[in-house]
This record gives sequence, C-alpha cells and structure tokens, in this order.
Amino acid sequence: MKGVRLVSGSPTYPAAGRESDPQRPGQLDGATMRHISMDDDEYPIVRALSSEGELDPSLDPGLSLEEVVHLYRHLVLTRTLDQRLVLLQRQGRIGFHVGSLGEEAAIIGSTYAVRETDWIFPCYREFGSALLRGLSLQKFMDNMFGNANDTVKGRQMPDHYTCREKCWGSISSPVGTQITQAVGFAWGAKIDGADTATLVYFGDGATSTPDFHSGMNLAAVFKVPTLFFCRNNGWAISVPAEKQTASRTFAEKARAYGMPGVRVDGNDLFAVIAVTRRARERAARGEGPTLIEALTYRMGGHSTSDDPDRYREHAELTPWAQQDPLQRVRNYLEKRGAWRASDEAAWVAEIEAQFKRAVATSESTPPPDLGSMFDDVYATLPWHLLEQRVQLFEGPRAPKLH
Amino acid sequence: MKGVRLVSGSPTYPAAGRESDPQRPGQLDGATMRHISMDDDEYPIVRALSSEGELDPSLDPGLSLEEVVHLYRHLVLTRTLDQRLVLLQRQGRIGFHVGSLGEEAAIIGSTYAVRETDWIFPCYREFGSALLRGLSLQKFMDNMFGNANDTVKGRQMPDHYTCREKCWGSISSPVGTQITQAVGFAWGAKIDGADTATLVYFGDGATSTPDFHSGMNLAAVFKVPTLFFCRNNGWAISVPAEKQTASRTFAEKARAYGMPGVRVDGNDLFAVIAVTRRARERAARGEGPTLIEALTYRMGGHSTSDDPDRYREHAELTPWAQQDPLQRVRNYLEKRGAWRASDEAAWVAEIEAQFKRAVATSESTPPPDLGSMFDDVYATLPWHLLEQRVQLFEGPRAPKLH
Amino acid sequence: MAQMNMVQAINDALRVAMKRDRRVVLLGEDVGKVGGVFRVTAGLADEFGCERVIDTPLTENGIVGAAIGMALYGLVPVPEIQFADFFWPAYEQVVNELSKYRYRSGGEYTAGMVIRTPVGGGIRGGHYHSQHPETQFVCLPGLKVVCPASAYDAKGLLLSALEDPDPVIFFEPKRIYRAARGEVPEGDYKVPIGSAQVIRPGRDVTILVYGAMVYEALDAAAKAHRQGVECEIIDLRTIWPVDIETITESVKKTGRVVVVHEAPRTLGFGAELITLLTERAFYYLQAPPVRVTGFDTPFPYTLEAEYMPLSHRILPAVLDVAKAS
Amino acid sequence: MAQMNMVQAINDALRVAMKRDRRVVLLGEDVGKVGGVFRVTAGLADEFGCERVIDTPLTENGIVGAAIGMALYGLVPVPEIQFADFFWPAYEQVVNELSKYRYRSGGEYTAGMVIRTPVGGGIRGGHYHSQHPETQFVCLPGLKVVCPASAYDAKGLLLSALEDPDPVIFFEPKRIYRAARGEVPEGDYKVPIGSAQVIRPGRDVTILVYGAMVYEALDAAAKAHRQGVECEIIDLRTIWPVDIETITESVKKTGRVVVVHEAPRTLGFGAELITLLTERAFYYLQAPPVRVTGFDTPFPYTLEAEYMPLSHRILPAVLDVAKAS
Ligand SMILES: Cc1ncc(C[n+]2csc(CCOP(=O)(O)OP(=O)(O)O)c2C)c(N)n1
Ligand SMILES: Cc1ncc(C[n+]2csc(CCOP(=O)(O)OP(=O)(O)O)c2C)c(N)n1
Ligand SMILES: [Mg+2]
Ligand SMILES: [Mg+2]
Repeated sequence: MKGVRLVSGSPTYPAAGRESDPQRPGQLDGATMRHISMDDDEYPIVRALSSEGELDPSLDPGLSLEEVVHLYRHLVLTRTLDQRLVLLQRQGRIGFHVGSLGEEAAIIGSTYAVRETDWIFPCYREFGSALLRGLSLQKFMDNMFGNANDTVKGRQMPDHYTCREKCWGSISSPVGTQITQAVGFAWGAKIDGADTATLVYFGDGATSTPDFHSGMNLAAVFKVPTLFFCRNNGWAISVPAEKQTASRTFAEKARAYGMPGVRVDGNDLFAVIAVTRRARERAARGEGPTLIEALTYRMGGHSTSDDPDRYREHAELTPWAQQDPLQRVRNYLEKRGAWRASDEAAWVAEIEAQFKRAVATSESTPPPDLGSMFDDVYATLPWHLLEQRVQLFEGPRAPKLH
Repeated sequence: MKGVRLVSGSPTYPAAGRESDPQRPGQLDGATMRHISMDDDEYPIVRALSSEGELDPSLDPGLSLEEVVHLYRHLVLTRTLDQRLVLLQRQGRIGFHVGSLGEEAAIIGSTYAVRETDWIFPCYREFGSALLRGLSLQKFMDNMFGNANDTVKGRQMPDHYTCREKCWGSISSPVGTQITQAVGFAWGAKIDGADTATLVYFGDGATSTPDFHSGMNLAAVFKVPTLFFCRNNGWAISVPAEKQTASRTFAEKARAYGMPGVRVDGNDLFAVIAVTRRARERAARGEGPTLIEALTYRMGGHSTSDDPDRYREHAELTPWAQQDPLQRVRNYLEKRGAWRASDEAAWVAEIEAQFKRAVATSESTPPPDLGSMFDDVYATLPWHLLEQRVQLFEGPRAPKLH
Repeated sequence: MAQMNMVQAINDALRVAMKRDRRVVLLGEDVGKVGGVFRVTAGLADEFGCERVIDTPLTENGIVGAAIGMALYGLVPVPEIQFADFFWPAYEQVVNELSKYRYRSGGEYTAGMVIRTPVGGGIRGGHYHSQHPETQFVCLPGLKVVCPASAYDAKGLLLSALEDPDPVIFFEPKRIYRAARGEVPEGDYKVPIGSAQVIRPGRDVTILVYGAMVYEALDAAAKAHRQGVECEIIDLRTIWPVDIETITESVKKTGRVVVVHEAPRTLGFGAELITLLTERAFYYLQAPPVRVTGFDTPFPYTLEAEYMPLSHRILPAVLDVAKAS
Repeated sequence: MAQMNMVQAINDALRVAMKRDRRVVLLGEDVGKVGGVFRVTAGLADEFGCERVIDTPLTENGIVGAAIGMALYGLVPVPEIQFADFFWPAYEQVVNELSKYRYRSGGEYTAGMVIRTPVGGGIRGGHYHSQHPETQFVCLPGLKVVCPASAYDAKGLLLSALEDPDPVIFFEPKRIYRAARGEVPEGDYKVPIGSAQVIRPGRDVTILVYGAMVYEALDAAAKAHRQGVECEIIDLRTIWPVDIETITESVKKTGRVVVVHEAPRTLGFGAELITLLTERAFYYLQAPPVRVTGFDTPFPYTLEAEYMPLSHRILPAVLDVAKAS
C-alpha cells in the first residue's frame, strides 16, 4: 500500500529545536497552517482522497459505495448533532457540550476500520464513534440531560456516557487516563488468548500526560494490540500543538517506544480507514501497537465553555474549511453519482426530526432517583452509605441550583 | 569533533519491535552483552579512550595530565569508598548503601564537564560527584550514620545527603522526581537571565517515569539548559534495560521531544567529558537541552539490600570488567608515565585511613537532638508541632529498635 | 476601595505581587494567552510577558515539578492546576518532594510557592470538575492550605501566601468566583495565614465552615435565628494549620458544633476538627458534634444540589444540635 | 496446619488463587524473576509463567492504569506497588478512575482488583520507605482498605479481597512481614472484609489498632494489666469500611478509647474513628479519646523509634485515659 509507512528512517531529519532550523510553516494543498508542521520527510502525511474527491487507488481501502454512503450519513449525523447540541446549550437546556466539528472523518473512519469486537477507549469528543457502533440517539440524549435513563445515571457531565454492549468504553474527563487502560484491556485479551485489539482516542495535548508515556511504553514492551489514535486537532484548549511539544510531529514520538508511527490526513476518511486497518493487521500478526497521528483541526471551541476568539485568528480556519472532511466524501460520492443535494437535505431533516423527538423525550424524563446517588459506589451498600442514604431521605429536599 | 553526533538521522534504522528484526545482541570490543543493544547505526556509541588507554585525538577533551590524575584519584576514591561502605553495612554499622561500582567514570566525568556554578540534580548513586564538587568525606560519612552532624539531620536513609554550598542538590528516593525539578531550576535561571545549566542524573529505569517524560518535554519546548544524563547501567533493580523499553537505545527517546540525543561509552572518562561539554556548549548557545545516554554497567547489586545473583548470571559481568573505567584511565596514565602502582597503593592507603577516621568520628557523634525532629517541617513551628514536641519531651524515651 | 469579585481580587493580588517582585512567575495550562479558563490570570501575560506567565503543555506533574525547581533557584512560582480534580498527576511531587523539601534537605533547600486551584461543586461540573480535596493536602506535614470565601480575603490571603516561606495550597471556591463580590483595597495588604474569622457571633451553636459553603452557613444561621437559635459562624479561611484558639474558644462558649464541608464525610476535614475539639473541649461539649458534608460517593451531576451540604441541610443539623442534650 | 510468616502466607494466598483461577495475574516492578524485593511473590513466575507474573517497567501509573484495563477485560489483576511511598504516580488512576469506575459508568464497568503494597516504619527506611498512607485511600469513596496483622489474617483477607467485586487496597505491614508467624491453614479460607477482631478483651479502655502496631498495643496492654488497667484491643483488620458495630460496642462498654496508628496525627485514620465514636457513643464516653500516632512531620530515619507510636507511648496514654474523668 503506497504511502502508508509504518516504518521510520530518513537521512534528512534535521536536529529539532535548532535556532538555525525554525519550525517550517506547514503546507497542505497550498494553504499555510501555522499551528501544525504539516510535512516531514520522514513522516509524510498519508492521504488517499484529494479535495476534489479523487481516490488514490493504491490507498483505496476497498469500500463499497453502500459503505461510503453509510459512513457519509454518519458524518452528516455527527455534524448535525454537534450543531444542534451547541444551540441547545446556548438555550440553557443542557449544561455543556464538547464537540467534534471538523474531526468527524478521523473519528468515524478509525472506528469503522477496526472490528466490532475490538474495544473503543474514548477520549470525550467521539460521540460519532459511539453512534456508529450503535449507541442510540435517545440514550446519547439522555446523557446530555443526565436524566433517569442516562447510561451513567446522571452522575457525569454531558458527553460522558458509556456503551458496554457495543464494546465501547466509559468516558471520564481527566486527560490521558484512558490510554493505559486501553493497553491493559488489550493486554488482558492477549493473556487470555483472544484476538481483541483496543483503539484508544486522545488529543495532541494528551501526549504530554504520564499515561501517554506509560501506555506507549508498556504496549511496545509487551507487544500489546493497542492502536493509539491521536487526534491532532491543533489545540489543547488554548495551547497550540506547536507549544505542546518541540518534536515536529506527534507520530515520531512512537519511535521513543520502539513502535511504528504514522501520520495520516485526518480529514480524509479513506486514508484514516486504510491506515487504521493496516495497524489493526499488524496487531493481529502479534506485532503489537501502532501510533497513528491524525492531522485535523478543531473547528469549534474546546467546548461550549470556551471562546476560541480569545486566542486564535478566525482566518486560521479557512484552509481547514477547504479541507472539510464531509465535503471531500461528498465530492467522491458526487463523482460517482451517489450523492444528491435533495437526499442530503432529506437526511438532515430526518436527523433533525429524530433529534427533536429525542430531546423532547430526554427533557421530559425525570432526573435519576434520589437513592441512585448511593448505588454503584460499591457492589453493595456498606453501613455508612446505608446510613447516609437514610439521612438524605429523611432530610429536606434541595433547592434548585441552576 | 568527530563521532559526537547530537543529531539523529539515518536511512537504515529498522522498524522497532518487528518480529523479523529481533533485538541484535550488542557488541563492545567483541564481548556479547545481553542486556543492552550496544550499537545502532543512528546512535553510535561515542568512544574516545580504547581499552588499552589510547585516546582518539578527535575526541580529546584536552585535559592536562594533572587534571587526569586528579580525576583518576577521584575514581579511585569513589571505588574504594564504595567497597568500604558495603563492608560497613555487612557489619551492621550502617543501615544501607547504594553504590556506583562500575559507573564511576560516567559520574565523575559528567560532573567534571560542567561548570562549578551549574547545579547538579542527583539520583542516589552519585556520591562521587558530590565528593568531586567538594562535599567533605566527614559530612558524607555523617550522613551514612544519620548523626547530629548529618547535612540532612539524620532524617533520611544513608546516601541521601545534600550539599547546597557546592551547587549540589538534595537526594530523595522516588525515582525520576529530580528530573522535572532540574528543568525548573535551569528554567528559573534562564528567566532570571543567568547562564546556569543543570545536570540531572537518572537511571535507565527512570526513563519510564512520568517525570522523565514531562521534564524532557518541558525542557525542549522552552529550550531550557538542562543536561539529561541517563546512566544506563543495564538494570533497574532486577529488570533489565531491554525490558524497560522496546526502543533500541535510550538516546533516541530524545527525538520524541525534539531534542538531540547521544550515546556515550559511560566507562570512558574522556568521551563522557567530551560529550557532556558539547551539550553544555549547546545549552550556553541557548539551544536548549540534550539527552545523554551513558552506557555502563551496575557491577554490584542494586543496593546492599539486593542480591543480584537471584536474577543475573555472574558471567555477564566479565565483558564489563574488561571495560573497567578505572583501568582504562590507568592505562592512559601509565602510557604517559604518570601512574605507578606504588602511588596508587599510597592513595588507597590514605583514603582508607581517612575513611577510618571519618567513620570513627561519625560513629561516635551522637544522634540528632530529639527536638530536631520537628524543625524544618515549616519555617517556624506551628501550634500543633509545638504541642507535639512538648508531648514527645514529656513522654518516655523509646526503646532501641535495631 | 474598588468593588471586585473573587476572580478580579485574585487577579489583582497577582498583579500587585508581580509588579513588586520579578521573582513571581505564573505557570499552568491556559494561564497565559487566554488568561485561564476562569480568566483569573487575564491580562497578566500581556502585562508581564509570556516568560513570566507561562502557558505549559498538559502536564500537571511537570508543572509542579518544574515549579519546585524554579523555587529552588529562587523564584516564587505560582503554578495553577486548572481544576483541583486534575491535581493527581502532580501529587507525587507534592507528597514526596514539595511538602518534605526543607525537612529532608536538613533545611538547605526550600520550595516556597503558591499552588492555585479552583475547587468545589455547584457549577454543574459532575465528579471531575467539582471535588474539594483538602484532605489529601492537610494530611501532608509541611503544607499550608488556604481557602478564602470573600474577595477581600482572597486577595489578602494570596498576598500573604506569596510571601510565606512554606508551600501554600490555595483553593479557590469556583462557585463563588463571581458571586463573592465586595470592597477590596488597592495595592498591598495581608490577611494572615492561620487566622480564622468569626463572621457571625452567636451563643448557641458554632458552625465551622470555609469556602463557598460560608454563604450556605450564613443563610442557615439567618433561618435558625428566626427559630431562636443563635449561630456563631467561623470562616476558617486557613484550613491548615487551623486557627485552633478561635475555634476552641467558640466551642467552649457554645458547647455545640456543626462542621460543614463539601468533601465526602469520611476523613473529610470535619473529622480532624471534631477530633481536635473533642481532645481539647470535651468537657464543654453539650452534644455530639455534627458533620454536614458531601456524601461518601463521587460527586454527582444531576443531583449535585442534593449532594452538597447546602443551607437546607445545615439548618436542621443546627437545630438538632441546639436541642440535643 | 503449617507455620508461616506473613510473607509466606501472602505468597500462599496468591498461589491458591492463581491455581484456581487463571484470571488472576500479578504485575509490578521486580515481582517476577526475583520474586519481589520482599520476596512475597517468590516462585510464582516459575510456577505460573511470566505472562501471569509480570515484571513491568518502572511506571506506577502504568501498572495501575493497565491493571484497570485488565480488570475491565475480565481478569483479576493484582498490581504490586513496591513501597506505599511510591504509590503517588498512580494516584490519579486511583482517585479519578479506579475508585469511581462502577459509579461513573452507571454500573456498566467494574474494576475489581487488589493492589498490594508494603507499608509502615521501623525498618530503618527513612521517610521514603516507611509511610503508612491509609488516609489517602480511606477518603476515596469506592475503595476498600485492608491491613492484616497476622499471617492467618493476611492470607484469609487476601483470599477475600481477590473475590471482592470492589477494588481493595491491601496494605502489608512490612515491619512484621517475617515476625508475624503463626498457624496458617492450607488451601482456601476467608477472613471477611469489614470485620474487626477483639484480640484481647478488657473492660477499662478500648484500643483501636491495626497492622504492625497491634503488637505494640498488646505489649502496652500487658503492662497496663500489671497496673490494674484492662485493655480491650480491637485489631481492625479492615480499615475501611471499618467494623462499626464491633468498635462502637466496645467503646460503649469501656467509655474510654485510645487509637493507635503510624501515620501522622492530623487527618490520620484516628480522626475518623474518634469522630465516628463521638457521633454514636458520645454519651458513653467518660474521657476524651486519645490518639497515639506518628507526629506531624515526615517520617525520620535516625529517630524513627521516637517517632512511632510504640508501646512506650501507648502505655501512658492508656493509663491516662483510664484515670481521666
Ligand atoms: C489531567 C487533566 N488536566 C487538565 C484537564 C483540563 N483539560 C480538559 S481538555 C484539555 C485539553 C486537551 O487537549 P487535547 O488532548 O489536545 O484534546 P482535544 O480537547 O483537543 O480533543 C484540558 C487541559 C483535564 N481534563 N485533565
Ligand atoms: C517511583 C518509584 N518507584 C519504585 C521505586 C523503587 N526503586 C528504587 S530504585 C529502582 C530502580 C531504578 O532503576 P534505574 O532508574 O535504572 O536506576 P539505577 O538504580 O539502576 O541507578 C526502583 C524500582 C522508587 N524508588 N521510586
Ligand atoms: Mg487537541
Ligand atoms: Mg539502571
């Protein structure tokens, strides 16, 4: 498969951090992007689909047109929901949302590339992955409202659901902690003799955490079948990727652990699938983990609590908008006569209708039972929680805070 | 300076961790060494002094003969004390010792290579460095006995002294924690406009800790003048370096942080000095940190509490004994007519006499004052420590525990 | 005097200190360009430059470890941990290094610094943006732990902390970041570390409280008053070392005590307070002391109002303890 | 029944569990080939292979993080932290992940495991090899915390812990690793988690204690007996959730209580015990409860015997509290 290099090695790699070698401005189809070193001789960006929707045959993951349409619908679903959820938050109906605007292809493509029995260890921006796996929109929305039907029983913030039945993990907020867990899970499978891999999502910022370091190291030493999927979206809240590390790419960090690393155009659904599949095959051969750096861009704020205009120029978004991951798949489909504006309008209308229904249901579902607050801390309630539960029930109910 | 490559880059670097590419057994002057990948095309081992005492002129750090004699005496001092301290521990007179047998040149050479105003952040095996800087033997011994004159007032285990007046840090046991601190110190100096670097020691095992990862990353991002000196002595207690990481070298980990890395023969005093000076010059030019991997071997147990026969073949020591760091400098001096057996015997006799006197003094020095237990927790004693101090004084004295 | 909220007061304290003392540097995630996710450090990078107001990579252990190194060099670092919930990667540096540095180096090295971090619930943060973990810091000899409840105290305590030779953990109750507004003097002034404040005198029941819950205690006390029970509210301000004289004196007077904190009950700071008072005012106690705290569960999202020790739970506790004999 | 010391008893428990249940895997630094720095896992790598007895790189956060993943998969991991003093790099995984996993995933995921770690002083370990940090674990809802004082209990509690659905922190008092010898049954048996044991009945003073200090309490009680004071000693065995009935009952009987622990006094477990007893046996207490603990300083090296709450400090406390009224 041309261009997918899981192997590193080049004589031209310059000394990093040299005064004489300033960070080169990145180039992608002519657009200058300040925050990300876009090309590197040793870690070229794997790309399959051009902006115009042309597919490099040597990188074709061999999807049927039905599959592409299916995935495209999920891209549209993800984007539409993202936009709707931001509005919902602005209306004060949900407390928070952390979206994936611009990163849809990286998420949908990678999840699609692994097997359904492989386990996903999410960061917090991958609701598209969960929906693709089969989390119902209703369940997702119940979590956004933290109601009695929420998979996590209203205990966590919005966007912190779980979906075990689809081999999909449990979201927590601390950055990086899922990484070592994903390694342990795949390692457990390996000890058990099962051919199960894990796919773990994290951001560029997460590469600075202890758990990135330890997870990468353990996986490489013990040849654990974990795919490390770094969504390099250019930002960790207000900190640009170029200030997160002095290495020119995130992919090359793999080498410090004796692991192959690869950079892929994260806005290219096909390339993401090709590269992730290749890493999955490697894992299946018992060769262990791979680090995938998906180059993409966080088109929105960090979350609804964030105002990106405080720290970045709006103009920076333009080149990325030109590389829009949905548009590129749409071009591909259009070229093959498989996309019509009216179809898409109908899908979106359907999604919006579904969304509206789901929101209505979630919003009218009561909050979790008072007593549920004490469940699941331990498998069974110890004496002190039994007591506290009684105290809560016997005491007055709380005022509304928000 | 030939051979000192702070820059990486080679087309032949193989994919790490490939089944098809088993860990090649290392070679150093013909001897096979199981635990360490001894050569790597991209990260060759910098070597100045041959086993026979020949010095590669292109790597000559330009030491005068007096300097070499001075350093050799410190190597002998370090080794002699190490041996004596182990005996003292076996006699039950001190509780513990963690030695540097076989690693003397790496320690003495690197400390010598930096400026006296550069700050040393030690791990726990670098008493040779402290003595070279000017910690008195008596003070060192007072720490081994934890008596009233101990620089750390008998509060820590043996080998956990400090020596601020010589710009030498404070030892603690947790692996890796000194690394980020060394970075912060040099960063502070940089903010302050001072040309002060830090030299931080740590082992191969420490490269797996969070603080290695974070310290390397911060130093590279902010171009902090810290020299990261990894004593790769082949072992982290019973865990061999080859199981600590799947990367073929520790030096190449530098690259993940956009920092140059270099491997040096840690048993080669001259090469260690040359490489460390080079890194120091780089820091002085404002180009930031360097990772130095010094290849050496822990000839003793991890500490006096450890029995290495439980996990390693004694035969493994043989090739390393042939690369003895003292012997090599001795050969160098001998070739130049600057070493005589009788001189060395006299030095050792003098060291042993000094040692005996220091031990006698330390052993007869009383333990720290009872009340000192409460000092230095805070700058001044808060009410609760004042109370506890009174309680202690008013209560009965403790029995002897050991 | 200017009216300020707590965010502004803390910002102002940092500005005063940075102007006066070039050794003061701030570091943390998003503290620079954007001025902190709560905007506490807003404008400081512009004013003092990004060498002194440092946006770091995402590395709590690196932030605190590097801050220790800076302090050893002689700077006065003010690391920010974005939420106290994310302190833990740095906890190794706090337990084994920061809190023990002077002790373990025989007094040769000290690492005075102020670690700022927002704490507490009531902001729809779920269990990863609501914790109030004073226990894990109070139990470490060598640290001081502070938690202001007013804009005035926040500035005055921070200015004290910045001159304190010991490391100070500075908890900022984020729920009242903007709600706690009041007169704040310009320039330098200090609120001493280690001194509590009786913010409402009363003869019947002592309420010990700090941070955002101070306002809940005040509300409960006002309601108790209407039922004839007079509460003495002590805002601890410094959690550790606690102002033992002020609290003991009050309890000797009232003989009844309610402790309020957001953290879970078990081994929350209430346990230490009640034990201290039992040890030194046992014969004055007329009723068993009562804890009104978070429950022993992770901090919930939807039910956070039920979880927190708000006024509606403080009031019955106060009335009960007032009656008990 | 065989005579075993605590090291052998723990080793035996691990062997029994690993033989019976292939899901049990051990991981940690030096636990494999060399069998642990205290030789607790000696022989297990040979018997069960290095896939199940795993020598890891030096990464406490990695060890606990990976163990969580293994547990999510369905294994029963038994990570070892070489000394409790080095737990902290893993604390983030414990606070934010392990202790909350079932709760925060709505019951979908659980991470049952037993984290073994040696604790305590009296072995010339200075402050980095002597700490006894139960506070930092008891204060986290979701964990169970165990600390045996005998070989019998060590094996029986460990076998219980390995079948417990909740994560268990298993503290091994290293000072008595070899000194605590006794009869230990072969094969499987359980000592239930959550149940304390009255190891010496007495009417005058209740001593609450666990781990290595149990023997110090016994020594002090023997001496108190000679002075006419009868101690009831309760070995907690499980620190949390503590056996509230057993301790409350005893204190209701004696009305006097001494708590002993090695950790520093402030927010040590003694604070929780005394507060619990004050809350539920206030009117039975005849004297203020007393804490005999480590001092609020880092653990010292040379003066460790003066620092620790050994018999010589327990005895006067017992005699004092017996007299007080
Ligand atoms: C340990 C920790 N520190 C800080 C935070 C606050 N925080 C939440 S997300 C975030 C940035 C993460 O950036 P990145 O890893 O690039 O992921 P992205 O949000 O861009 O997807 C920060 C600092 C946190 N959640 N956890
Ligand atoms: C955080 C931490 N974990 C575990 C230990 C126990 N321990 C002490 S030294 C050591 C091995 C260190 O190996 P390395 O870094 O290679 O240094 P070396 O002893 O070989 O010089 C271990 C595991 C510790 N001190 N700190
Ligand atoms: Mg990002
Ligand atoms: Mg080593």
